[in-house]
Parts: sequence; structure tokens; C-alpha cells
Amino acid sequence: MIESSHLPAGGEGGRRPGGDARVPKTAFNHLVFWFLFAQGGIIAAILIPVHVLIQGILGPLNIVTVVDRHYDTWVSALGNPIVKLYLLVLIAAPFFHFAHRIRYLIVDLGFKAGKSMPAQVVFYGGAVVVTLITIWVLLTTVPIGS
Amino acid sequence: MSTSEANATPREYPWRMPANWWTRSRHYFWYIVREFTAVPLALWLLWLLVEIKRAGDGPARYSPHGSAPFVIFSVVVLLFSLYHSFTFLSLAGSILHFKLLDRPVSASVIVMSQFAAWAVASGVIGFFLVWLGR
Amino acid sequence: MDFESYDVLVVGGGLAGLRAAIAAVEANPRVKVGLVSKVYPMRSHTVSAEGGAAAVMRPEDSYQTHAFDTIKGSDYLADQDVVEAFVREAPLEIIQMEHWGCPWSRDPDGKISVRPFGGMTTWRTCFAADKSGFHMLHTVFQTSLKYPQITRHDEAFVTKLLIEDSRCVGVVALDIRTGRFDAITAKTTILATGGLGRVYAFSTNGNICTGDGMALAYRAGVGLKDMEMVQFHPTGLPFTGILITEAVRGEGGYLLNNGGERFLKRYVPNKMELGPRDIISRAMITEFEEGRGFEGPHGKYMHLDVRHLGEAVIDRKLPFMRELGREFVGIDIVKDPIPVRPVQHYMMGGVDADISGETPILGLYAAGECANVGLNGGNRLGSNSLSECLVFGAAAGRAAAHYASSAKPVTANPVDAMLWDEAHRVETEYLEKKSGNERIAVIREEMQKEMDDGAGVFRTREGLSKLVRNLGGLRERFEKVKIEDSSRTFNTEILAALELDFMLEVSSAVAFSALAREESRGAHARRDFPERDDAKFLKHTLAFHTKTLAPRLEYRDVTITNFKPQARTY
Amino acid sequence: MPEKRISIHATRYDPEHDKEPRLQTYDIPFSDESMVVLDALNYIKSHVDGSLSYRWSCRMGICGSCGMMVNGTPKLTCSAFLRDYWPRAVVVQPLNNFPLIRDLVIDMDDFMHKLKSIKPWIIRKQEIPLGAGEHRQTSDQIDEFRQFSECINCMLCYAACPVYGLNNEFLGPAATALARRYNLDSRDEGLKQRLPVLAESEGVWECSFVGECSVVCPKGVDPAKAIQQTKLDTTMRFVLPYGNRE
Ligand SMILES: Cc1cc2nc3c(=O)[nH]c(=O)nc-3n(C[C@H](O)[C@H](O)[C@H](O)COP(=O)(O)OP(=O)(O)OC[C@H]3O[C@@H](n4cnc5c(N)ncnc54)[C@H](O)[C@@H]3O)c2cc1C
Ligand code: SF4
Ligand code: F3S
Ligand code: FES
Repeated sequence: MIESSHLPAGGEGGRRPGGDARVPKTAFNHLVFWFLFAQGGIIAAILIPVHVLIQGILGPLNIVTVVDRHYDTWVSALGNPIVKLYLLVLIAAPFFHFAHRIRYLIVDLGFKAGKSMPAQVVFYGGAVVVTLITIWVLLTTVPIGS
Repeated sequence: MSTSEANATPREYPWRMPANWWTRSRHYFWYIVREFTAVPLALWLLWLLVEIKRAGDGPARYSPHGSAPFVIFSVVVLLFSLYHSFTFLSLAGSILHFKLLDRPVSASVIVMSQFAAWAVASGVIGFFLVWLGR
Repeated sequence: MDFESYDVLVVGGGLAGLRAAIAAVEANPRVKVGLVSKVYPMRSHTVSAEGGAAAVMRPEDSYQTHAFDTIKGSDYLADQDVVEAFVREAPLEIIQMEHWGCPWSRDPDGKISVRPFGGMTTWRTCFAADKSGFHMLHTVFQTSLKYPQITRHDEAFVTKLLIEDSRCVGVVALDIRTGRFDAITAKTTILATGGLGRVYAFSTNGNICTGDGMALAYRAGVGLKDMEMVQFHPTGLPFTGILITEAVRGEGGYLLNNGGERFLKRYVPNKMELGPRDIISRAMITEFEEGRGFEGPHGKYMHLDVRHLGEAVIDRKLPFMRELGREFVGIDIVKDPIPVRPVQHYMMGGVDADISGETPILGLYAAGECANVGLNGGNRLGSNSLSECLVFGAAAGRAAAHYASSAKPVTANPVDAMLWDEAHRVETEYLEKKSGNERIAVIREEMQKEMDDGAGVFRTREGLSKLVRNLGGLRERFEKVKIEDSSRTFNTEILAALELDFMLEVSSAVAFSALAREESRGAHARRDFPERDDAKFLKHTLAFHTKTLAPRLEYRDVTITNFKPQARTY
Repeated sequence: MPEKRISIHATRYDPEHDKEPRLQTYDIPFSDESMVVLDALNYIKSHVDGSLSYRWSCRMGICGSCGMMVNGTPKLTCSAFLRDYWPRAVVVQPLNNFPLIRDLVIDMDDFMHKLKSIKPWIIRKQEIPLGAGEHRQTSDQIDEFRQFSECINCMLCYAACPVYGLNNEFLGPAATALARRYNLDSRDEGLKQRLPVLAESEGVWECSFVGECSVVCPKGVDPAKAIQQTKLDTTMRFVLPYGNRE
């Protein structure tokens, strides 16, 4: 059997829907997510290990005295607005990093749903919720100056 | 004689990503571990939030968390957080690009300075955590 | 269904073909251009060119000297009007490449750098480190994507030219992926299919350099010009034949024999390592024969030594050479000399075409290595070829676009019949024939060995006569070739068979042309006729296809304008 | 001494006869220390089984056509030495993450379209005429983009990138590296036209910095760096105050 033809179409398109004809648009949501991810990542990288080491291990083992081991010191530290601000950054910023990573991890493990709009709302919305909770906790637990 | 329909590539064997792809190479495995660090780190920060909340319990009922399981958990988190710091700082360092006096700053210098910043920050924070706890 | 056809169809996605396609569109934005290539364009063998492209770029330099160097290099077989036009166009093409983004290496003042090259009296080879061909090819290819008028047919193998009333109206191509035959019709067709290095066993050329375009034109009745002129490059890596660029010598590398001696002082005392390729290759073979070569597992070799240049120069100007040394020989050229030996490299001969690429067949053009426009004569100077692809690729593109705008359209009727015939021929000769017992590779390897032996650096009547006899035998055996692969999808075995068919065709053109030229000129060195014979052979050989293996040979005078033939010494 | 031999397991798939790809084993002489995997395939095709299909041309690591999975890693088979595997067997498979056409031949049309989509040519507001000569460019300016111009389109990076494997709409490493090559070229003014392609949702944001693309790249292109830098630059354009916008 001989199949033959004139002028085969130079197959246009590729695997992206719409092929060569579609008009690309900057995805600002992803741009913002990535920016927050990067900020959170660097903050997590620089700040978290020392907290874990001191507050999670050395303090509980009584190797050193640590601010949160005693009610007095902990409360007086928490009353300081600079400390509050610091803790807000320490806790809130990394959550945008975590949200991003976990969402991508889900996609990597084969769950396409991780890409969907609901997933974006859940994950980054989750980070916003953690931020709000942190603010609330910081403002209500030990009011400034007490 | 037809043109485009005949050109539709038939019978290609499609690529399917196996679900366990990340177990097939060391690099992929460590990449997944890197992404996974987010989970323990997030848990630990949530604990810290709880620790802050506890300050509202009043002097009598205040009891900071210090159980053995918690310490073990922290040790594990520390390993993950160190892995996160090492990978993030070296990767972030290698992509930053600055110019100083019109010469591009080499990636290794940037990475070094990132690690230096980490060391300094850890020192300062560590100092305050301990000093404020006197 | 409308009968669609291109205005200009380019066969070949190398530097010449892509340049032609762009030139056609720029000459007339309304032309529709098709580009057929048996590999994705960026895989074309231009990609491996290393050294650079020659053009007069400096005030100290002149068109006159570039022309003279080229003509002297050609051993006076170049057509001087063509050379003179070429040297004027080349600088513009280099600048055009620059405007398209080619990352040429630069001087401190930001201008395009030049380096010395063999046979050139002054520095005029523009380069992009030592990946010039790679950068140039990717630059034109990527630039070609800008033009919606150009439609590509990647991985389509042209098996035949469609000739109707002695006019070329397109090609028949085998779509490699589907195995379907297509008639791709056009008012004009430009052949830019590159060289034929694969007819030799030891060659710098890639697997795709099988002389297809030459064979296609030859079968369609166009003469093949000066096919005896095959260039051997002095410095190939033994075993693989990977090229070590002439730029290594341009930058100051030494060629040393087994006594550590710069033996070229006995052959080209004034030029030493920067002598022309034909003479240096012969010098090396002579040294080998007189026992002054190194012995290795893959035959005799010489040392090419760049250690004295120092690591900084090597890394800035020859980084790819260091990479090749490390990857393919396991040496660091900063610390070790490079083993090299002469290797088939380039085909001066090719499809007979004039200064604008026109062949004697109406509507058929040729450019690049597959064409012979009369630029290279008996020996091409290194770095003239990339410039040639640009200058004559562009010329052919413009000429074709111009002709296409007035040519009458192609009609469906005879084309359908021709397409059917050709598809049927390939089907019955290869796919459906189950009786054969000859392996393609065996015939190919024998042909390559015969060509190495008979039509190598030095030739003799005995050797060439034996070669033509044996090629005849191989042709007969080829009739009984066996194809194991019965699939239509990406059947590379059929391609190998079609290519071997083409290679046998062009090999015999080489062999017969060489046998008939009873003199030594340029790359054609006859031991039995060691002198140049201007009285009898200051002429182009033209080989025409016949029913038998032996072509009909004709001769045509060389065009001489300002440069009278002199003795060629360096 | 008996002749040294090596086993090659190569993927076979003929869509006209096979439902799915399978491995076929060939036992061939390993006659020369400098043999590469491609030589082994050529030996098989020439002397054992003429129907084995694969792409190759230059045999010098520059045309980019001979990329395959060699023992699970994407490699240029013309520069993968058998001596590095022997006496183990060598498993040669088509590049991961692409549809398979035949045996070891993958369909890379997708990349050809992505390449075109990033407009890989010099874009200028005002072309300068040829007669005006070349644009001046210093070596430092070339060094800005040189690395990204070395891409041979071999597709090893795409084969190594799991993100592309999961979602082939992702623009991917080499195409981004080439976009960056032009964006960083002092002669080019097309950044604004390329940005939307790079920064759309299937553009650079898809990349989660696995980094394997740069590990396997045979030409030191570092596409991972190109992608992350593109993310950073794009973000900075919008995040920083107006002064930084063009
Ligand atoms: C290792 C090496 C180094 C070199 N270095 C230099 C140098 O430094 N300076 C210099 O000036 N020159 C150099 N040359 C020579 C120069 O590179 C070549 O002459 C030139 O690149 C040829 O270009 P081309 O466009 O004619 O052909 P190619 O680049 O070979 O392209 C041929 C095209 O034709 C297509 N084709 C062939 N047959 C068919 C068919 N049947 N159907 C469809 N398509 C077909 C192929 O797919 C390909 O796209 C070098 C050559 C080699 C081998
Ligand atoms: S970036 Fe590297 S691996 Fe990817 S296609 Fe280009 S050369 Fe190949
Ligand atoms: S491997 Fe893929 S995820 Fe990014 S860094 Fe490279 S493109
Ligand atoms: S054959 Fe060209 S890159 Fe391997």
C-alpha cells in the first residue's frame, strides 16, 4: 500500500492547548506566590534552625536557660512590640513558603488537583489564616507593655 | 489526496510518569525530601504558636512543653531545617546575580555571604533567647 | 482539495539552506517558502564547524588579497569572477549574522575579532570561540523561525527531484515519521544538502553527509563539477575522525613528528602550520611513509601541540577543543599534545551552478557544500566555506524568489504520476523485496574502504582503476540488498539504503573524474602525474549521469580575470 | 584471551506491531576502549539487526540528536563510553518524558513549538542598516549570555525534569535558557515580548527547582539557573518601585 500526498501540513501546535496561536499572559497570581515563597524560604532558612535547637532541644534538656522556659521571662519578652513583630515574621512568612512547597509536592506525587484554583485558595488561604491567627495570638495573649 | 489529517501522528506511545518516579534516582529522592521539609517545619512553628498562646495561661498553670517525645520531634525537625537551610541558601545563592563595581559577583561569593548571614543571625537570636531567659 | 505549491522550496536545513530560505522571504515577502530537511535543521552538519568564517573585516585587509589567497589556494581552478563577487559579499553577510545575534568573539573595542587561518595571508577569519558553525547555524535557524512565510518539513527525506519538461517543479520526499511519500511542489527548488564525507571511512563529516543533493541533481541530468577535488584536513582525531580545528594552528599550535620536529619546515617553510590543507596533509602522509609518524592502535599519527599557548588562551579561544580532548581522547590539551592524522573533510566539487546558484535545469538552484559555484577550485581555504554558504545561499534564495514571481504555476497532473512512480519504485526496490541477502552496512563499509584507498590523499591510475572496478561490483551487490525492517514508522534502514544508493552514485563520479584528471592540482595529487598541467587541465571537470556506472565527462574552461596562474608555493 | 563482550539492552517499539515498548538484548564485541554507546548501537544496526532505529549524526557531541537514557540517565550516546559501564550491561532507552515514535526515537515537536514561542531571535525597536556595521559588544557583555547560547537542543534536560514529565505543557528548561540568552544579549530589546511567554502559568512558575536539568546538561548551560533568574527578574520588575520597570 502506497500512501502519498501533496504538501503535508507542517504540523503546527505542539502540546499546549491552542498551539502556536494562543496568546500568552503573565500569570500574576503565580508571580506573587513565588515571591512570597522565596521570601518565606529565606526567612525559614536563616531563622528556624536556631529556634529549634535552643527552644526545642537545649531548653527542654535544661542545658541552657531559655526565654520560654519560665513564665516571667516569656511574658515579659512577649510584651515587647519588637519581639511581637519578630515572631510574626518568623511564623507567618515561612507559611507562604510551606504552602507553596506542599502544593507542589502534591502535584509532584501525581495529584494534579494541586494545581487547581481550589488548591491555590486552600493553600495560600491557609497561610493567610495562619498569619491572622498569629497576629491575633500575639495581640491578645500578652498585650503590649504588660 | 489529503493533507493535514493524514499527518496526525498515529500510534505514538504516550509518556506516562510512573507514580514512584522519585524513588528511581537519588537526586529525585533528595529533591522530594527537600520539598517535604515544609511539613515538619510547619508543625514546629505551629507548636511555637501554641507556646506563645500558653503565656496566657497565667503563672500558675504555665508549663512549657518539654517532654521527651517533644525533644525527639525537635531533633528530627532540626535535621530537616538544616537540610532546608543548606539547600535553600546554596540554591538561592547560586541564582542571585549582582554587579559590584561593574563586575559580576561570583556565585560562590554570594553563597558564602548567605551562609555568613545565617551564622550571624543564628548567633544573635541564640544570644537573645538565652539572655532574655536569665 | 486545492493544489498547493510553494514558490521556493529549499532542500537542506544547514547554513546554506536556511540562509537561502530567509533571503527568499526578504527579497519578496510574498513568497511562500518550504524547507525540507532529513534532520531537524539544527542537527545539520554545519553545526560541527569550529574555526570560523572568512571575510575582509579590517582596513589593513583588502578584497584583492582575499581573492588572491582564495584563487592561489584553489590552485587556479576557481572561477575568478565568482571569487571576486564572493569576497565583496562576505563581510556584509558576517555583519548580517551579527545583526541576527551570532555571538561572534570580540576585540576589546567591541568589534568582531578575526583570527589567522591556513592559506590566508592575513587575519580575516571571524569566529565564535571554536564553535563557529554551531553558533551560526543556531542563529540562522532561530532567526528563520521569525518568518511565518517559511514552512518546515522536518525529518523528510528527498528521494527524487520532480522534473517536468526539463523544469524542476519540486521534490518527492519520504516523511520519515510516517513512511508516507509526499510530492512537495514548488516553482523553484534550491538544493543545499551539504557534503558527501560519508563515502569515506575516515571523515570529519556526520552521518547525514551522504551527498544526496549531488546524486539527486546528477540523476536529473545536471553535471557534477570537479568531483575529484576532495579535501583532506590534516588534523583529525584518530579513530573517530573528529576534527581538531585549523584554528588550533591559527592560534599558534605546532605540528610535530615523532622526533619532536616541526616537520613542515621541509614543505611549507614560509607558512609552516598555516600552510594550506592539501599540502600539509600530503606532508604528513609523506612523513608517515618515511617512518617519522607515531604508531597508535588506530594507525599512524602526528602530534599537534598547544601546550605553549597556556591555559588562559586555550580556555578563551579553544574551549571546545579542550572539551573534545577530554571527552573523546581522555587528554587535557593544556598538558598533553593532541594525536592527529589527515582525514576527509570537505567536498570542493558539487552540483554545477553559476554565481547565483542557478543550475542548467530551469527552476533548480544549488548552494553550499553540495554545489560547485566555482569558488573553491582544487582546494578550499579553511573558513571560506561558511562564508560561501552565506553568500551563495543568499544569492540562490534571492534568485529563486525572483524567478518564482514570474514562473508559471505547477500543475497537478504529471506530478501525481511522478509521485506514484517514485513511491512505487522505493516500495518495490526496498520495502517489498524480500529476496536480497546483502547487508547495507557491509557494502557501505567496503565502499568507504575502497574510497579511502583509491581516492585518498594520493592517487594513482592503478588505484583509481581498481576503485572504479570495485564500485561497479558494489553497485551490482547493492541490487541484492536486504532490508530487515518492514515498518513504515521511522524506518532508518530504508534511509540507509537510499543514502547508500546516492553514495555509490557520487563515489563513481569522484572516481571517474579523478581517473581522468591526469595532473596534480590542489587536493588532487596523482603520484603518476605529480605536476600541474595548465595546458591540458586548467579546466573544470563535468560528470554527467549515464545508464552505466561511468559518467560522460566534459570539460569547461576556468574563468580567469585578474590573476594569471603561477606556480603555487608557500 | 577471549574477546571482550558487552550486553546492550535496547528499547524496541514498532507501533505497527507492538502494543508497548520492550527491551531487546544484544551481546556484542567490546573491541575498543574508546567505543561509546552510540558505536554499540551502530554495531548492532550494521551487523546484527538492521531494524533498530535511533537518531544520530555528528558523533562529536554537538548536533544534539543522539540523546537517550543510558542506564536510566539521560546522556548523549556519542559521548557515553562503554568502558564506564562494562562489565555491567548497558540499558539504552528512549528519552523519558516524551512520546515514543519508534525504538529509541522520541517525538520532540513539542519543543520545536516552545522554542518558537519564546521568539528566539534578536528583536529591536529600530534595526540598524547593514552598512552601519556591527553592533559593538564587549567580551563582558557576551559573557552575560554566553552560557545560555551553548544549548544544543539535545533534550536531555527535558528528559531529566520530572515537572515536564508530569505536565508537558511546562515551557521547560532549554526553551527558558534560550529566552534568557536573548534577553541578556545587549543587542536585544525584546524582553517585553518574551515576558508573557515566560511568566504565564505554564511558564517558569511550574519549575520547582529540581535542578536535575542542569546536572544532565552536557554543555554546561545551567537551565535551572536561567529559570530561577527569570523568576527573580520577572518578580522584581513588578515588586520593586516603578524606577525598575522599563
Ligand atoms: C568538522 C567540520 C568543521 C568545519 N569547519 C569549518 C570552518 O571552520 N570554516 C568553514 O568555513 N567551514 C568549515 N567546515 C565546512 C562547512 O561546515 C560546511 O561546508 C558547511 O557547513 C556546509 O553547509 P551546508 O549548508 O551546505 O550543508 P549542511 O550543514 O551539511 O546541511 C545539509 C542539509 O541538507 C539536508 N539534507 C541532506 N540530504 C537530504 C535529503 N536527501 N533530503 C532532505 N534533506 C537533506 C540535511 O538534513 C541538512 O539539513 C567544516 C566542516 C566540518 C565537517
Ligand atoms: S539546556 Fe543543555 S540539556 Fe537542555 S537541550 Fe540545551 S544543551 Fe541539552
Ligand atoms: S529539572 Fe525541571 S523543575 Fe526546574 S530546575 Fe530543572 S526545570
Ligand atoms: S551524534 Fe551529535 S551529539 Fe551525539
